[in-house]
Amino acid sequence: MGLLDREFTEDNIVISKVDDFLNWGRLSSLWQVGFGLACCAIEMMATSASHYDFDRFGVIPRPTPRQCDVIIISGTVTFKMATRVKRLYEQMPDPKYVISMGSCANCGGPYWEHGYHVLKGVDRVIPVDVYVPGCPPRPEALLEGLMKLQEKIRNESLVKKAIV
Amino acid sequence: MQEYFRNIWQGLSTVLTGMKITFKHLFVPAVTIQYPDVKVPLPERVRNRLYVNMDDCIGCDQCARVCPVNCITIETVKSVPGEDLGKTSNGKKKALWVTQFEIDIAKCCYCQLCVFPCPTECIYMTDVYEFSELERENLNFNFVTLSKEEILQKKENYAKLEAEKAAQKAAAAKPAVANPEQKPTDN
Amino acid sequence: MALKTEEMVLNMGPQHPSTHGVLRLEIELDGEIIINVKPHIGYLHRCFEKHCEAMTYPQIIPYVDRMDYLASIYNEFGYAVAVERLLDIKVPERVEYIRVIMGELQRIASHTVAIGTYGLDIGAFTPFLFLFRDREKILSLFEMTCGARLLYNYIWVGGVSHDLHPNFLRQTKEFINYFKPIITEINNLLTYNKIFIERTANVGILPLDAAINYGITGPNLRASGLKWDLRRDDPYSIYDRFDFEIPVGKGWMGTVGDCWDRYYLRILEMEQSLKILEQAIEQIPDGDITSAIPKRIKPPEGQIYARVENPRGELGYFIMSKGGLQPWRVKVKAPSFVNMSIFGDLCRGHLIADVVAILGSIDIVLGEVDR
Amino acid sequence: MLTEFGKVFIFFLMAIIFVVIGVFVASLIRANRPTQEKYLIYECGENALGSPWIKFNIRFYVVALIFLIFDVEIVLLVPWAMVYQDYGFGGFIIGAIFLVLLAVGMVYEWRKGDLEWARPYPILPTVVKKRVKEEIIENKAVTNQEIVVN
Amino acid sequence: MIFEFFADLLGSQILSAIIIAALPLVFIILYVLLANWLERKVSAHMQDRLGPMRVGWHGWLQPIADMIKILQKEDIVAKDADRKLFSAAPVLVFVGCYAAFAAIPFSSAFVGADLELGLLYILAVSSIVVAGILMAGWASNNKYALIGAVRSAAQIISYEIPTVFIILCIIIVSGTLNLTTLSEQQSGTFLNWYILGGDVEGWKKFALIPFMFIGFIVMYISSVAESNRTPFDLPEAESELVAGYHTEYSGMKFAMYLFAEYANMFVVSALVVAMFLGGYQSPFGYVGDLINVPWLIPIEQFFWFTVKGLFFVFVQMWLRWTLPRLRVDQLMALCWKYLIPIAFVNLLIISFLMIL
Amino acid sequence: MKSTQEIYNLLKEKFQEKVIQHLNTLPKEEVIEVRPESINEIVEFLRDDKELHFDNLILLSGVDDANGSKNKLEDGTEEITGGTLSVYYHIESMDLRHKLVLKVSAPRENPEVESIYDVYGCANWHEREAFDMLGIIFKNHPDLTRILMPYDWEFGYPLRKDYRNPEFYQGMKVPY
Amino acid sequence: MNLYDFIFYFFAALTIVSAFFVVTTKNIIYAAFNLLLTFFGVAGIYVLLGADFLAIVQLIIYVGGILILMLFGVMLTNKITNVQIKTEASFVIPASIGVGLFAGVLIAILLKTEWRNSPADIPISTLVPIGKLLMEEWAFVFILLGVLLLIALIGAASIARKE
Amino acid sequence: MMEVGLQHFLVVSAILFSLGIFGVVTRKNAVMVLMGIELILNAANINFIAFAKYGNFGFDGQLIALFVIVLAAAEAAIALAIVLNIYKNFATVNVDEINKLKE
Ligand code: SF4
Ligand code: SF4
Ligand code: SF4
Repeated sequence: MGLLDREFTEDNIVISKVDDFLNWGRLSSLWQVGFGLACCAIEMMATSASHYDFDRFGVIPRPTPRQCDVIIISGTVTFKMATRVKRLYEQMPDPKYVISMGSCANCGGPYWEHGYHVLKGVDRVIPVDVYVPGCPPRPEALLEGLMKLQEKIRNESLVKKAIV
Repeated sequence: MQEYFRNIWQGLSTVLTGMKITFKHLFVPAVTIQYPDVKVPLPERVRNRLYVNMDDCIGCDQCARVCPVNCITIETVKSVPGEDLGKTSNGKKKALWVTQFEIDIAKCCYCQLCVFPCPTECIYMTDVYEFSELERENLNFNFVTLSKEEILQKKENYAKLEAEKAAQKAAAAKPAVANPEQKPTDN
Repeated sequence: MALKTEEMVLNMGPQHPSTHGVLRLEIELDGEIIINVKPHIGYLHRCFEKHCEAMTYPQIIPYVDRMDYLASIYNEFGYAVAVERLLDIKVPERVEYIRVIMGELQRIASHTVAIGTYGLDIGAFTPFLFLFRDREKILSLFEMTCGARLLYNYIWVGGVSHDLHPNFLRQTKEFINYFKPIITEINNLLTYNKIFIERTANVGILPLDAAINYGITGPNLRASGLKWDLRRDDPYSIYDRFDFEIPVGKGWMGTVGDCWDRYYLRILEMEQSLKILEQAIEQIPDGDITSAIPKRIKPPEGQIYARVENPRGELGYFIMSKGGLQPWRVKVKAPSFVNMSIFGDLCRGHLIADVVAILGSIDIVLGEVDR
Repeated sequence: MLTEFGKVFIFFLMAIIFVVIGVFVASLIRANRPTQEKYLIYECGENALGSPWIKFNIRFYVVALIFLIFDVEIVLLVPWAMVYQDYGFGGFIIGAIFLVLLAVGMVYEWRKGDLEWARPYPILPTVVKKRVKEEIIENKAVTNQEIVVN
Repeated sequence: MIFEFFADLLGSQILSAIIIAALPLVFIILYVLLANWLERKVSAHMQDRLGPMRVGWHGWLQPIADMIKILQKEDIVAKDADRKLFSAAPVLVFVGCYAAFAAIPFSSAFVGADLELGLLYILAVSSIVVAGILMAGWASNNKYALIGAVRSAAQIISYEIPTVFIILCIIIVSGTLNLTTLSEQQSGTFLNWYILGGDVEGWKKFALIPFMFIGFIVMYISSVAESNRTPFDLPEAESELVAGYHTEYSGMKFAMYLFAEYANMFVVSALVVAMFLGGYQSPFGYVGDLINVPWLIPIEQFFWFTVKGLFFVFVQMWLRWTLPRLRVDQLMALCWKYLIPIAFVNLLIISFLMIL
Repeated sequence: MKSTQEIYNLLKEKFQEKVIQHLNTLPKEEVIEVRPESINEIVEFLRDDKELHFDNLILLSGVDDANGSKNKLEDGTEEITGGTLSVYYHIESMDLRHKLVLKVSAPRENPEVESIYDVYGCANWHEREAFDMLGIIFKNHPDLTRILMPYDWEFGYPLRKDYRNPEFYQGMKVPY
Repeated sequence: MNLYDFIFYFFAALTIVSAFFVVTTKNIIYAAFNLLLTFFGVAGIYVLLGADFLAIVQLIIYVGGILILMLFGVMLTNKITNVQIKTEASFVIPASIGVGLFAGVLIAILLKTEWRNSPADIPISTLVPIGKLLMEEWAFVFILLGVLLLIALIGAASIARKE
Repeated sequence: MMEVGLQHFLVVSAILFSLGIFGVVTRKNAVMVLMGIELILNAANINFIAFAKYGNFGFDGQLIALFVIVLAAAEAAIALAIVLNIYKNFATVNVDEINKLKE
């Protein structure tokens, strides 16, 4: 059983330092599954292109999910695709994160009403960490979403949160 | 044989040409915008998050009707006579209490169609794009300025008025006029 | 014959670095040689045609955008042309020019992605980013005009939503001047690279008769050697006023209709688009842009098929109206869908690596294939 | 006295130890949250179609075979290369004969096409029901002219 | 020699050897971190980007963050994979790469193991890598991995032949296989480097120059191919085979491949440097000589060796970010039809020249 | 260049009752309606005839005419019985530059149309799409399977006017 | 026990154990990878015997060549698709008895015999003497080997290619 | 335990040799038989080299071992080619089955 699976009941300085250290590693090196779905994928590509440069945040696309930390659901998830998305997500090693990018991935977007073949929100199949709104979101918005995710990771802790 | 050496030559020379170009670019300053530190000014027509200036909204439902995605939900209540709702900035008189004005930004496709028909130009797109959320519910924006109690009160007021009217009508034995403003919400 | 190896079925996609989105290819292999490729599409089927039946005519435009998301303007253009023909609307001069300018800018933007991702498929990473860098410049032009970067909702039936920004023409001119040397650079970096030529020339040859029979259009058809461009051959809007050439594939590095031809044709087309842009910017008149926009679009009963030359080929809209506010049926002839249908035949007998090269060279957009 | 190969041996041990320690340390830290789908073979998100353990193209084998022979010859050439200069022209001739034999084998393989990798034999797409007679239409006529590669 | 130094200091040769063996490990780790960062920076700047920027100055902490993250990643062994071989493969691959460091002379004072047969030894251990790669592909039970592995094996063994031919050329000219001796022979200025004919006397030197140059080019091309980098990176060609033989690997085991890849890049660069570009010798002479501080010389030598090695690593990156990749048949054709005949003729000519 | 009327006359002469009618009352496009079971012959003739030489199939679109009787179900949706489904073929000649629209109609309950995949290569996928979306069955088609929808989609043909969404597909909720 | 002995026992054990697995394991791929270890161990023994050139040749040819060739051969010839690549063995019991006896006798003889047990001095580089021998006494064999390899190359390639 | 000398190497060689024979005898798969043969050859080589060192025969032993390796490689190449060829014809590499099939 690895350290990450363990939950400590009490907080102390060592744990919080270790926490910070591990979290820092995780948040500054989020490798992304090289995977795009629809129009948002183009903006995702633009984000990794020279103007916005995902690499600044340590995000690089990896071809196989086995070596990835974050999956950016960029675009419309259809029913035909949903099972595949789920499997891709499952095949990533833990700890892993999900960014849902764009209206479609958030809740079906413009297709929520008549889209007989569109999954209304990717959170119906996989747990989403950050929702980035927009159709498509500007690259900056995606970067902001990523920073929000980093913020979230930074606040993760091995200490079991006391049930208040 | 000639072909053989030409291939070698072409291979080497084109590779070197390519390498020259990439080497040159090694020293070309990067075009990257360092986003969180530097933000490029957006052009004025930029289309991002919607905003509704509720002071100006007359609750005419135009925007909701034109939206292809149906992500605007408006519910209005007629004012009772004597209530002053104020005027919009371009001089129209408001006659309806807007008791619900929700835009589900998560669904919106940023097409700007809702902006054009608005008679008071109170719904418009801003340049705010940094509003990612950890929960999807937070993306459902509510623009109503009235508090919950006020809404309830307005509804009551109107119901009372209705009742009175109905009573009057019943008294006058006239056919009831359907309320044109009471639009059923569609989601 | 060498030792007969057993057939293997290799799966490429839907998540695969080089399937340009969510396409799944089922590749039957004999050793490394492809026996058959079966494309599975529909992973991005977003029910466009169903939406059309539930929307009013102007409301369809945002959905039209989302079909071929790399060339949204052109989708709107085609749709607007179709509805205008159905309604018998004549749009003002200035609008026509704006549309042409936007359309050609969009064509360049779309081709940059096509060329860039093609380089990526072959393994060259850098040209892709160079081209994306320049595409960003075009996008900022669009953003300046209508506020959106990718999906514009700009061309409306009877007009356009905004007039041009005062700075637009000047910046476009700057862009044209900026972009010309870039094309040379890309040529030196990628197009004439020996490895690139080896990878693409004589690969995926599409003979002309098969191309016509399969209804292939756009650069892919022209690369096979037919001078067929709807801007010339079935002129819409004001394309008959411009002086430009239609490049056709000549088998520069190999056989007519191979991958290199298809690729190079796009580069030539970008040059021609720049030429059209220059002329359009010279000629654009002043005037009103909203005068022809109808308040309520309610076409009479009837049907129309109108088509335009999208960066990927012939984009046609078959609109059937039964007199309501909503169309009865809208069917899109999506060029990528048609171009994709020959893909399986094109791959036979090649190596696995060639699948990627061929797929990249026919330049599909899955949003349009699946709609 | 530790010989040079002794040091090499320690290098080997060192490398193994490094990997083992690396994996071990990681196992102390890393998470382990098994799910069923996680342990499926990755195949672009699809179910794997058939087993990957198939037989391979014979080319791989032939390449390995030629390589082996070449390797052996080269290994024999190494002692020759060290000393042949002491034997003057005669030494060179012995090596040269050997090399020429090698070259003969090489040329033979080349001629026989064993050096060709599995080459693509593209099958062109065709019209399903071809028209009886193909006419050349004016529009289709394309002049063939070379472009200048700069 | 450092070995003797430590042996005297600690009184035990084994301990000393362990330290000697550990030092390259430290070097590799530092170098991999640097190379990883460099690769991302170089690629970024070639593409008008910036590359990692957010952790540390210009992102220099990026590889460290990557490592820390990889430490935390789950280690997945698919159900159908062959567990034993799956875990053994990274060991083999890394061992193969690392063992090659033993023979590399970093400076006159620091050689892991001063092998008489250094050049051949490096070749020999690199064949372990091939077996490891095949094992990885096989054990993964994954099509992409298997095809990638088999291709990779075929590629590496094919490109070994031109390499060996060029090594033979060097043996003929220098009369040694010992990398340290080889470096020593090229001392003095860069005019003595083997790419410029080495320390051979008279007209032969000038006659050798073009052939040495050809040899150098062939050697470099084939060594790039042996370390599976673009334009020869088909075994892990992203666009067709996902990630090649390490498709199924995650977490630390994947990191081992990463280490091995970068280490391999350095090994082949070092080999080229030692053979053609003077090894650890400075091109101009030493400051230590000038100011008469003998202990400075090995340090300078180390510096020069690292600089030269890194330069060729950089060239590999440069190539990678410039060129498209070859197809498998073209790759083989390049080896069998171009490099091998050229290297062969080169060998004949050089061997003939040397007896004249 | 030939007008639709001329082509109609030609076809009528050659194929007699297999060609049903020439619809030219509607604005914008004239349509020739033919029998669904002989569409392949007609198209092949159109392609191979020297005068006509329609070498390119632009578009094949299925349309739900929804002209049968509609009966409301309890949940407010409609069900249509009877009537027809149609297929429109837009063909053109790239060198002679004329276009033509053909139409076939088949009864909704048994919409069988002859496949023309062997005349025009691209018809293959178009027909599969029409099958997928509207359930039009193309006889003799080599591989008439769903193309856009999942292969195991068993909830009907989505582009029919009376299509109803299922509640769940593979455990995923379909409506919003 | 000094270091030399220890390393010898290590390599001897490595060789023998892995060789044992080679001949007993069911899975042919395991056998191949165990063979790798055997070759490696034998190379170690060569080194201990002062034959460094041969050790390296062993690695280059056996590990880098023959083993890879065998792996490719295995991949080419086995119906790996459905069954686990297992190979049966026959006559296991008689064979093990016979071989056991044989080995016993052999070893007994070996141990009984008084071997002249004085190691010769082996120079640092074995390459030059080997080269000298090759050029002087064995030059003819050297050329002959060239011919043989040529025949092997042509023969093997054409057999493999043959219908 | 006595100091490692010639006998030790010879014993290792003998065991390896026996194992090789065992493999050749028991295995049905032709490739496995080949592996057995390689083991035998390796055992022989150990002998050669051991004697070269302890027997004071000079370098001839090593040279012959080198020749053996070379021949082993040639043998392996040819043998595997034949195996492949047999496989092509009989679709099996099982030695017994091939015997049967030949009749
Ligand atoms: S959110 Fe908008 S841009 Fe993104 S995939 Fe959906 S429709 Fe396309
Ligand atoms: S921008 Fe478009 S989708 Fe969004 S609320 Fe307005 S009309 Fe609706
Ligand atoms: S159109 Fe304008 S005034 Fe009318 S409801 Fe919408 S926001 Fe309010």
